[in-house]
Amino acid sequence: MIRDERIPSDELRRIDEEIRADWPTGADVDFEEAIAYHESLPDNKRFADVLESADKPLLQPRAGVPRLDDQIELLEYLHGEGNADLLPTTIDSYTRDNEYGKAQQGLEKARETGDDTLNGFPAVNHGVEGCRTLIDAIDAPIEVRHGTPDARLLAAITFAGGFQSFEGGPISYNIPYTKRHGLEETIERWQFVDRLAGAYTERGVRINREPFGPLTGTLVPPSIAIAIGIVEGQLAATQGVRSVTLGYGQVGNVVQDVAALNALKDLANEYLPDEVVVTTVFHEWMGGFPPDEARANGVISLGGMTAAIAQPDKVITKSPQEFQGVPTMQANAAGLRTTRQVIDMAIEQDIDIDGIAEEQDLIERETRCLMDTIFTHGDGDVVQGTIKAFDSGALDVPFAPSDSAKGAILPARDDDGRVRIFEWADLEMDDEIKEIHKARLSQRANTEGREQSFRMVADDVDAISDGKLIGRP
Amino acid sequence: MIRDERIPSDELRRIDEEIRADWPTGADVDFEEAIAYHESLPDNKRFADVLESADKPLLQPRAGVPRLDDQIELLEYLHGEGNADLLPTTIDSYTRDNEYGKAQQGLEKARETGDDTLNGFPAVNHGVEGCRTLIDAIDAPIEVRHGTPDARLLAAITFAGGFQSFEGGPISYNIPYTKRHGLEETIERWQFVDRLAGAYTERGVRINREPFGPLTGTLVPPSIAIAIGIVEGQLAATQGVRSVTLGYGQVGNVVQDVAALNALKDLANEYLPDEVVVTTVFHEWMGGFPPDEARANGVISLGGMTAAIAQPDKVITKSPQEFQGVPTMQANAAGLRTTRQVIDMAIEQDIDIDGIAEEQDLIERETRCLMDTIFTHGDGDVVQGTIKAFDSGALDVPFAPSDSAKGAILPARDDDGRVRIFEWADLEMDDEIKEIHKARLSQRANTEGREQSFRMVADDVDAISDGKLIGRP
Amino acid sequence: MVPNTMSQTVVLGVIGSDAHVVGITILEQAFSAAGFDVVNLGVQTSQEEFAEAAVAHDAGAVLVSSLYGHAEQDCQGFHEVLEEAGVEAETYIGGNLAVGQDDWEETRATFEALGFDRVFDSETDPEEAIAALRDDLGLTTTDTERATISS
Amino acid sequence: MVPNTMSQTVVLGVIGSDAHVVGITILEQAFSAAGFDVVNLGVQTSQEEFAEAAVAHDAGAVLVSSLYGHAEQDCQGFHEVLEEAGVEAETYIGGNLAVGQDDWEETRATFEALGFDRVFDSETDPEEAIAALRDDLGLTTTDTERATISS
Ligand code: B12
Ligand code: B12
Repeated sequence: MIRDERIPSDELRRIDEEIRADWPTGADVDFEEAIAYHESLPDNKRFADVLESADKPLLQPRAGVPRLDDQIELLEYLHGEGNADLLPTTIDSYTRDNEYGKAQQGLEKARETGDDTLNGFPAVNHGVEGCRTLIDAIDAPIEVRHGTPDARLLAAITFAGGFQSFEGGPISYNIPYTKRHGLEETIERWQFVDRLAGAYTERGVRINREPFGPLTGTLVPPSIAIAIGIVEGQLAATQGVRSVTLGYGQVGNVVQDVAALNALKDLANEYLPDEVVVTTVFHEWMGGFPPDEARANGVISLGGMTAAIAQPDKVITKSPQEFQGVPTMQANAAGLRTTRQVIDMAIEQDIDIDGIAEEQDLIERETRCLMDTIFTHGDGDVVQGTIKAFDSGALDVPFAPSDSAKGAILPARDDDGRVRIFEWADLEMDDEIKEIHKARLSQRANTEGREQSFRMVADDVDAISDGKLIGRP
Repeated sequence: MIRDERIPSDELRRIDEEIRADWPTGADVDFEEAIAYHESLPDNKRFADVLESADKPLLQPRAGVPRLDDQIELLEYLHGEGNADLLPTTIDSYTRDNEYGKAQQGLEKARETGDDTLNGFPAVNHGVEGCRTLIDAIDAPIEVRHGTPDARLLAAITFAGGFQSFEGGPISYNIPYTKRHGLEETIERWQFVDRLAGAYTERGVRINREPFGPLTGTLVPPSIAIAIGIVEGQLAATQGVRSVTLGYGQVGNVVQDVAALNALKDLANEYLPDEVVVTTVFHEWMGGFPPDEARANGVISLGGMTAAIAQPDKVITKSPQEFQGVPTMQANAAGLRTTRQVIDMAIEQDIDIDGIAEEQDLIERETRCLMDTIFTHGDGDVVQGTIKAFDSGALDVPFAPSDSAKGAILPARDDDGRVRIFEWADLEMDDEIKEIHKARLSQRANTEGREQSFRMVADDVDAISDGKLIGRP
Repeated sequence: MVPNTMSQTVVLGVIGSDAHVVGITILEQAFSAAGFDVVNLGVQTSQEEFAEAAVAHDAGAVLVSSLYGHAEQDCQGFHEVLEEAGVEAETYIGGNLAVGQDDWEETRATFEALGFDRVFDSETDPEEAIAALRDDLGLTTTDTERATISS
Repeated sequence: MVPNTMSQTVVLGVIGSDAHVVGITILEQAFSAAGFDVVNLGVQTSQEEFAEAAVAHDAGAVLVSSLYGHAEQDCQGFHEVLEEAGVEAETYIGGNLAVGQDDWEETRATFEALGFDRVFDSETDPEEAIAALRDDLGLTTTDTERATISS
């Protein structure tokens, strides 16, 4: 039975050898040599240090194209013209499915035709060498971003390739990203990823790990995102990770977003062991965007405004072309600059909004309920607790496509635009808190003169892309 | 000696005849027939009614091109694609100088070449007919926006042409817009404009009048803008105007901007006679813009956010191409849609920022000092008071190009980005208030480890276009 | 429950390894509310699973969704698989069908060439697709409405 | 005060009926700080006023600013007026020189054809113009710096 326990060294080595055999480029990974490579990197490429020592929110876009030279050009552009502080390398979907053969085909087709036939950078196919060419070329820290349930080979290659930050986790890269992978399976696989990051950490190369906070990106109640982030932080800590960045996706209500980021920071520091340095990342609106760049710029700016008030350590920006498809590099850089302008204009202002403490308190109480139920379900073991709580529905994520989550709860906005839970299904929660949500939602239903129903949820899903926060009839 | 007194009817008629002789199109104005034309207009073209009955901020862009058909196309586009609620017609600079001959040349060149050789719509040259073609074509209320010290003929023609809103005033279209026109002269001329608006009002055609609140658009302390707005409102009321929209240009500090809009509304209602319906207009940042559309979108969005919180009756939007030159109609519409998205996402939220009441209180105290000094200078007459207060420097506007103002005061931002007065020159103000400004500014100087100087002012002038709010060294 | 006529059953799913579920959740609700019987296969559905479900439920239409940018690869040979299984249903595809900022007309042509009867972009309102399907299946509003009322 | 050498006096103003004053306020301060003697004519300055001031102050350079989009019309015949008055100063123009979103190279060519020695866009940092003027007048930094110190 899998538990929250550190993978022993010999087991680490065994799995490492095994997974590196999955694709030819795995053979090029040499841990000792990789440590030496990381040690040779200048300070400004050390992800954890740069992030942890920043005195205002650092900006990071999303970006990945199949070919190495294009990826270099893209990141140089985002660094130079977009003024990004931290850079990403987003991995393609075939690699996420461990379909390295298909990724290879796509990469070759991309090389032949010049077209982007993959939706990201196939790092496994590029191998250690390819990754290092990228790391060497770019004068800033770079994170691997993906969505891979089984990211073991990707981690082995990208860590050896010089990346010092790796997004994802066993829940956050399972529940929103895949249908059939069991939680037990993804937890086991991510224990390896974290253990490998821990092995580098032990040797002084602190690999930053970032659970994917926004989950399904669609009206996720803050406490659910925070609880899952904390669990993934705990799992990573057990395996020796010492730099953890917990994430949260904007819901669009400024008070709730600021409160959530505050709660995230406070609770993470409380729940995670002292030796872990916790930072936070705020994702600009992750749900459906307006099909209009001008209006999308408004959505992005509201994110920038929220970031200026809450001051997370990092902000992941969106581009005005989010609705349409993978953005041009110009649009991607534009999203960065719009965000930067708003943050820099607002961050020195003294903007103290009423009601943040109350909302934060509510979010913290909810999160504790969820953490308690995980603890209880697992008899003190967070791995078993997580598996069983998802299984019983005591822990759940709205719009989860995964068979591992019930996906039975339904969120809706209250009259002030804060995300509440409309259908609780089996989610574990104090009755008193449920009453608060209920009262808020019935206030909205009253305002609108209609019943609470799935129609309301659907309207809320579309609201921001339709130009409003709340999906009023 | 000119005073704040209503122009008698026969005098009104005399001036009217006189100024209408200035250019051939003046002959086509027939007051009775014009009243009938206005009465024939549908409700949704009645500017004052539409504005005063709105339940959330209405959006209005700036726009004017020389040719009539182009102007129609432009306004239709801004209405259709930009979703503007209210439309503008911005007048060209020659007309503002009463150089109708040069405007005619420009218009003819525009007609021949298709180029926009004028920076606006020469309404006098287009005449009553031309104006009505525009009014008939557009399915929304339209305001005349200009910057004309002597706007008498422009008013006579555009009122008869069906426009029901007219921007400007004797101070706000003098001090920021022209060097040599005396205040006594512009007040006398605007008394006619207001009196004409009053004559229409008496007949049931309420012409909305909108003093130009932003003045020089560059770090104008709120109390100065408010005091001048109130004075212009009083002058208009005396002449029979009953719908007044007082304006204020964003300074970029959210607390100060919200406080200023609140103060504007409260003080206007207090100072202006009860029979005047007062509405407010918020201008998105009127100073130098960033030379980058992406960053400009951030500036515009901060304006939208502020409007969502303060909820003025109207918002004048900027375009992302503000820095560059007169915007394309696409960019103009984009500015509208970005603003709309931010407002609509934020307006239903409960965003109550601390410190707004205190800042509002300060602004109100300052404004009262200025109103008192005007009153004292004029021995109770606001016209004489205004002329004399500007003359003595007791009333002043920063960066005023006009010989009628000393232009000797200098603003600078405090450590929180609020606009304070750094050089008071002869501006009338309670010592206690001056101390508050001084303390705030020396706090900033401390933070920056430098002396207060013109350098600081210059840095603040450039700050937003350089990407920040405060011009730190 | 009223017995399903073939023409009123719709098989819906997200193809390939795409996990974007929100769109089909909305579509499921909209088609059901419009009176269709919806079989929602969820995300990450293979070509074979679509074909099997269409056969098993005697579907009048197969609605394929794809958001993540690999639709073209994922749909290669899809219509051959359907044909082999004997599926004669209408086939629609919708969502975000190409990587990047592409030209829509080209995209539409690509998917029509792959055999889809109709191709929808991501601005499509569910009501449009419903109207189109009623048309293609020769249903009147009342046919489906009756189904709703009696089901 | 040190006597002005012709080359260090700069006449500055906004031409036509343009009232944008902020730019020249900044320029005045920057050129003064750099050691030039600045005669600021303010806004809405006519061609004749520029010429008179240039003569009166024996100016080394005439700096014309225009923001409001009528620069081309306002500068027609300007160099003829200067010539008639016997002004041989360097002439610069800067600001926002055309109506709308025009092509900068075209704009520059237009104003060079009108006789300006240098044309600056509105992104110009005052330091650039100062450096250019030092160059054109054959001044070293110390020339103007000395002036500052001794004036
Ligand atoms: C939310 C979201 C996510 C969530 C999804 C959670 C979940 N499991 O559902 C998360 C964060 C997990 C995610 C992940 C990814 N995403 Co995503 N995501 C989005 C986003 C922001 C909104 C999608 C959404 O839910 N919209 C709301 C619903 C209601 O609308 P909809 O999906 O468009 O569906 C409507 C219509 O399209 C239409 N429709 C859809 N299908 C069909 C079918 C038929 C037959 C018909 C008639 C109509 C129809 O009707 C629907 C209902 O109105 C979009 C961008 C956007 N649109 O704003 C990107 C977007 C779709 N994602 C994108 C990408 C690339 C990814 C990733 C590959 C990248 C990554 N960096 O991780 C992964 C893929 C993971 C995977 N295996 O699939 C790209 C796709 C690029 C492209 N096509 O060129 C987009 C466009 C973002 C972008 N600009 O880059 N994403
Ligand atoms: C503030 C402002 C105003 C204020 C001016 C107050 C005042 N009296 O100064 C007000 C609101 C009154 C105003 C009015 C108008 N304005 Co105005 N205004 C602006 C704005 C927003 C900022 C200008 C500014 O102060 N910038 C800050 C200073 C520091 O920068 P600067 O002026 O560019 O100067 C720097 C450089 O350009 C350069 N420079 C300037 N001149 C020179 C000369 C030389 C030789 C050199 C080397 C360098 C140089 O160095 C300067 C210092 O760094 C600009 C748009 C923008 N830039 O963001 C529009 C803008 C200049 N205005 C414009 C217009 C059209 C007008 C009006 C005609 C329109 C109206 N609707 O009322 C009127 C004209 C009134 C008149 N008679 O002149 C247009 C011009 C369009 C064009 N050229 O195609 C602009 C670009 C806005 C737009 N996009 O439409 N305006």
